[in-house]
Amino acid sequence: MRTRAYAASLVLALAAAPAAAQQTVKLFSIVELSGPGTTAGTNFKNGVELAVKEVNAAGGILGRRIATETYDTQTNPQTAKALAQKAVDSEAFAVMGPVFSGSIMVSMAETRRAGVPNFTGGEAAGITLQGNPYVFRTSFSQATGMPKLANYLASGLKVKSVAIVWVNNDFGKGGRDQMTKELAARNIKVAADVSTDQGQVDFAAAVLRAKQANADALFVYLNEDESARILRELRKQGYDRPIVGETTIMGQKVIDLAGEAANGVRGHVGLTIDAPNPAIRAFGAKFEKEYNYKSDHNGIKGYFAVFALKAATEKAGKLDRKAVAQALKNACYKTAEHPGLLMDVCFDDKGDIDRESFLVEVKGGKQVVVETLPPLSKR
Amino acid sequence: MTQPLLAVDRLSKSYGAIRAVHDVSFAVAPGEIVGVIGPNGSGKTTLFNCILGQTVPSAGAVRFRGTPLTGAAPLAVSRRGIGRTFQSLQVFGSLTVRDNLIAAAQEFQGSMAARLLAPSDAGLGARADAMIERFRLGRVARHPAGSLSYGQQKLVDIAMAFMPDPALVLLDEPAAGINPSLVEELRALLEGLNRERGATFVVIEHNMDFVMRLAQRVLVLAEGRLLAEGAPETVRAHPEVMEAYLGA
Amino acid sequence: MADLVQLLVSGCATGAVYALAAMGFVLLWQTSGTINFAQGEFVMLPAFAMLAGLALGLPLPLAFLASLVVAALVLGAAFKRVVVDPLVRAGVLPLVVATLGLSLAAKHAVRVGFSAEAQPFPQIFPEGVWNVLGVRVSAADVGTLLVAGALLAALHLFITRTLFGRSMQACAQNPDAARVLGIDVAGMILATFVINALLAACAALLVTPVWFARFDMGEAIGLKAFFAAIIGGFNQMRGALLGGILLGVLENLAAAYLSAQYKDGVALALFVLVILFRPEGLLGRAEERKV
Amino acid sequence: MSLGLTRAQWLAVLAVLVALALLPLGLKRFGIYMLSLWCVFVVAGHGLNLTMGYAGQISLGHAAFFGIGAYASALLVQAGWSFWLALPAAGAICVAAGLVVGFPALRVQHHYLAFATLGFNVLAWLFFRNEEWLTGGNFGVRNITRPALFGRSLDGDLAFFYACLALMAAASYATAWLLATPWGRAFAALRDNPIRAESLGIDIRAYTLAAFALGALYAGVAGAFFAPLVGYIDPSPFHLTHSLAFMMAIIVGGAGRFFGPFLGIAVLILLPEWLRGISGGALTRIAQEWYLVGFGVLVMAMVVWCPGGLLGLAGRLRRRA
Repeated sequence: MRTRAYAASLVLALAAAPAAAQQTVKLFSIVELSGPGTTAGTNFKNGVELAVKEVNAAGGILGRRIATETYDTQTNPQTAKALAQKAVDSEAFAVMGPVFSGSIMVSMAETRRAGVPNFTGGEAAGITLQGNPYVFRTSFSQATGMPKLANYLASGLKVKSVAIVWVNNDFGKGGRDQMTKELAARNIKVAADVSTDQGQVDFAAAVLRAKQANADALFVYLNEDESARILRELRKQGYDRPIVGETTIMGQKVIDLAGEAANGVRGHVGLTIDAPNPAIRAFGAKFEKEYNYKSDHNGIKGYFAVFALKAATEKAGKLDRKAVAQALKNACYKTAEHPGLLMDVCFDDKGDIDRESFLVEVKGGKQVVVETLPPLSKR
Repeated sequence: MTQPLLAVDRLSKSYGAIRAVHDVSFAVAPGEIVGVIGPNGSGKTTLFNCILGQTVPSAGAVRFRGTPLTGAAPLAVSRRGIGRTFQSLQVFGSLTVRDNLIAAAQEFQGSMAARLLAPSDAGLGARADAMIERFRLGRVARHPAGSLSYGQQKLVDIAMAFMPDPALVLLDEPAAGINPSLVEELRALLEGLNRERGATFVVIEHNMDFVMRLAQRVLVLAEGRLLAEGAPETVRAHPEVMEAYLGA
Repeated sequence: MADLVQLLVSGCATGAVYALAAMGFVLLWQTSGTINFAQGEFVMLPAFAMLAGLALGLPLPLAFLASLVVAALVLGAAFKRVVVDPLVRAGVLPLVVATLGLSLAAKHAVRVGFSAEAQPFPQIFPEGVWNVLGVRVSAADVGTLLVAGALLAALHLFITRTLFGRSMQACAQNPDAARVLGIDVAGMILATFVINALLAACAALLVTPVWFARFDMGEAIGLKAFFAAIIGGFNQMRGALLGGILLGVLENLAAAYLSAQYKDGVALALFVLVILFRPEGLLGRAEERKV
Repeated sequence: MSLGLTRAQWLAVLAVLVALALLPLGLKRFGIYMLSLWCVFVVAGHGLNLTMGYAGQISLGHAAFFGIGAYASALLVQAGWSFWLALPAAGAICVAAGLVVGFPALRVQHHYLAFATLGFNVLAWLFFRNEEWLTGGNFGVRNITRPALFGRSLDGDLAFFYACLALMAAASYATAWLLATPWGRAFAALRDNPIRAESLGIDIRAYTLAAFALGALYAGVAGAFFAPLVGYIDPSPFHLTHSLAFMMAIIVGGAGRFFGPFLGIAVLILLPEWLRGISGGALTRIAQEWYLVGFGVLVMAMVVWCPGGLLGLAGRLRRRA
């Protein structure tokens, strides 16, 4: 009897799609709130929520309020997939996240099947190579970011060899593979190729191997906590060559954790709160006021995603998922009309984006933009 | 004397400087009931453990039916047909009394693979029921053994040792901790098994009255040595024994 | 050569912390047969207690003292009373499961109640780095080694040289005999739990500046401490020390000279080999088979 | 075989099966997916319950077996095998692995054996992650197709749910059957008192190995279904933490009780979703966030006060009433 009662209540609970939701635009954040992706997921989610608040205060999308729900993937692709199904079942208008590439690669099959626009913070090249018409990036793919960084290494720093230290998960391995390819194309030698573990504490061996490689520069591609630890170890062992990274290692979280040791790190950032751009600075201030800490690039991604959805929906003129997805293909949006986008942006036919990006350096515990790189299409 | 069932030859076991068992020899004939007495710490349980493979003797030999048994592992010893009980209670608490009895005998027939396809009671139901009746455990046969009183568990424990029809059973203090009327009942049971089935056993016991009435021959251990050996009356009259035993 | 020494120094500093946590493992096992799978969380919780103290405006030394008190009460006394006492007679495995449950609850309580993100923690040693014959040694390395070493030495002296310590040892070896000698066995066991909690809090102070305070920081340290204790010898304090250092050093050597991808595998292989061929640990005494 | 059940009990079992089969008709994809997942995990749970609950051998490496089964079936299917051939192959590989992992049982006492299984899980995970040529490494194995049965594709969610349900029913029956053979009794003897068991001719080493091999077999078969159910596998669900979660779920449900895995796995994976499904007040929000904390506390409470798990607790309450 007990079993049946339980089963019955389960049916009710799982089937109970909120019925009163016709008047709202339902947005689901499926993000990493625990596990290794916590920092990224939390920032992304906060960015989404901040944007939703602003959009709703200004009258919503096409006059409809946005209602959000947030699910934690635990940085687990299988969970992300299940939660995407759940969002689809609940008639999501759009899905935000997950941020980690490994998760979106799996979960986007669900949103695709249901035709729900899905914005991701993932940077793996493969995401937009599957012909999925409903997936959209909020940042560069590794296939965009790594060439920019490799260009900087080749022509900016003029290095002949590079040591790579990467974290052995899908994010790190993907970036490392992409970078290795880009370096080879520019005749830069990979002098050392050092794998490290997620959650690793002692980086003495990794740094030692980087030193022994005697390369002209070191490329570090790790998650936030590990980036901070290796920076400390690099400082300790007196590493004296340029340390470059792509986005993460110059993030605010890393700077907070690593302190002094973060100074001097440089590299390419697709998005940064310290960009010489009043809109982004204003966003940074709002974010910090709301959440009591500085947003990193993932916070901007989440914020951007909501406004991109709004812009596309307004362009489509109706709350129609397919039309919205269509409106995001081969389309450019200007901040003049949509200030929430923060930067002018263009989507291509695959869901990749193109916009300005930045070369930055950490100085005095702050990220400083050294150069603004134009969008690829303007080159 | 025909070939002894069990022959212990100059068995010794020492732990560092302590000689728990020292140069003990004796034999057990088929159908015999042998008692082992001695004060606490005289090496009785160590002797059992050496015979049964729980510990490896430092010196000496054990033969069973003429073939060496020295140093064999407990499993091999039991498979050769030597049953035992332990000083402390050892039943399978979560199984019913009947299942305890079947468990005690099921491994002695067929292969492990065959047992996977065997009927649930492994064909031992009737034998278990007979044993239950003999030990008068009928009322609790379907209860988990762990829920029984101490005395009843003790009976189950002993019944288990006899389930596979072993050639020899070594009982370590079967009468300890059970009430006097049950002690008497137990003696009758053991005697019955001996008489009807020719069951052979060696009994360690502190209860002098019990062991003197049950055993046909008694070994006396003191400080690891075999002090005396003989019929109960002879041993009882042995002055050294009385001194060693009662003086302790 | 300098490179090798560099790795050894760093590995020893990391290993010393493993050893601190492993020592607690061994203490609990010796006196009460407890295998504490929440040992890592016993390091994580004081770290957050210190952060809470800092947030309240306490200076770090005071926050540390406060965390010691809290650890002794909660992770020492309360843990023993609520979790261990009811289970100690049930054998090893129920305690393993119960402490796993505790570990899960503690971790996620911090995650939900505090934050899922890594929190920076003040440095406890000055920033200096010395160059000794080509080896770069930081004040933090030296400090960690010295503090951990001093703690372990003090513990060793305490246990072998003081009456209290020897009573504790007596209880560990033979509680019945200890009781006959008039030793307060229950009190001694409680003392080991408190000492374990204090060691864990000290480990927290040493690691958190480097590892950062994060709700799941205990996963790594707990597992490593467990490996260290088994490798060195589950019933030997010296074993825990050896196991910890060995583990810290091996990880570094494996990452530098064998395979960075399998660097955890090397320590693990040693762990499995020890279990198979020397279950009492490299320095441990064989435990008699009990009938 | 009657398995000791009365006709009324058999009817009840049948009724529950029918109810389970009808349950997803009112559900959307996510609900069906969760129920399928539950079925698959229950099968793995039966395996751990055999190893740990019935035979008393703690295994801290169950997720590794689950993973081996999942990878084996996924990779064999991608290599062109039929799923129905890959399934027994995955099971056989897991049995072999189980025997290897149980091997220390021939040498060491049983809590050391538990530690060895823990080591095995970590090593297996490293292997899954590092051997990219075989397992796809961090990127995992993608686009795992669902099989067809008798020419009918099981690709649909409902169809695959019924496959999972059938698997669960078959595995449950096999478990009940196994427990009713003399092996079940030998496992209990091994768990209750290995030393006594040995003195009664019970080969505790052989049964320990058998317990590990059987546990691994169940996990492997469950894993073989998990891969096509999710459609994607990477090393993460086979991490040590998931072995611990498996174990705790069995403890919460009731180790050594037939229905323990059904309940324990439900508490582990269905209950949090069910809580989330209750649209919500502040209280449910708190319940959702603190769910894992509650689960951990529940595990502790179960071990300390109620070794029989939730099922034991239910029994105790019924007797008192």
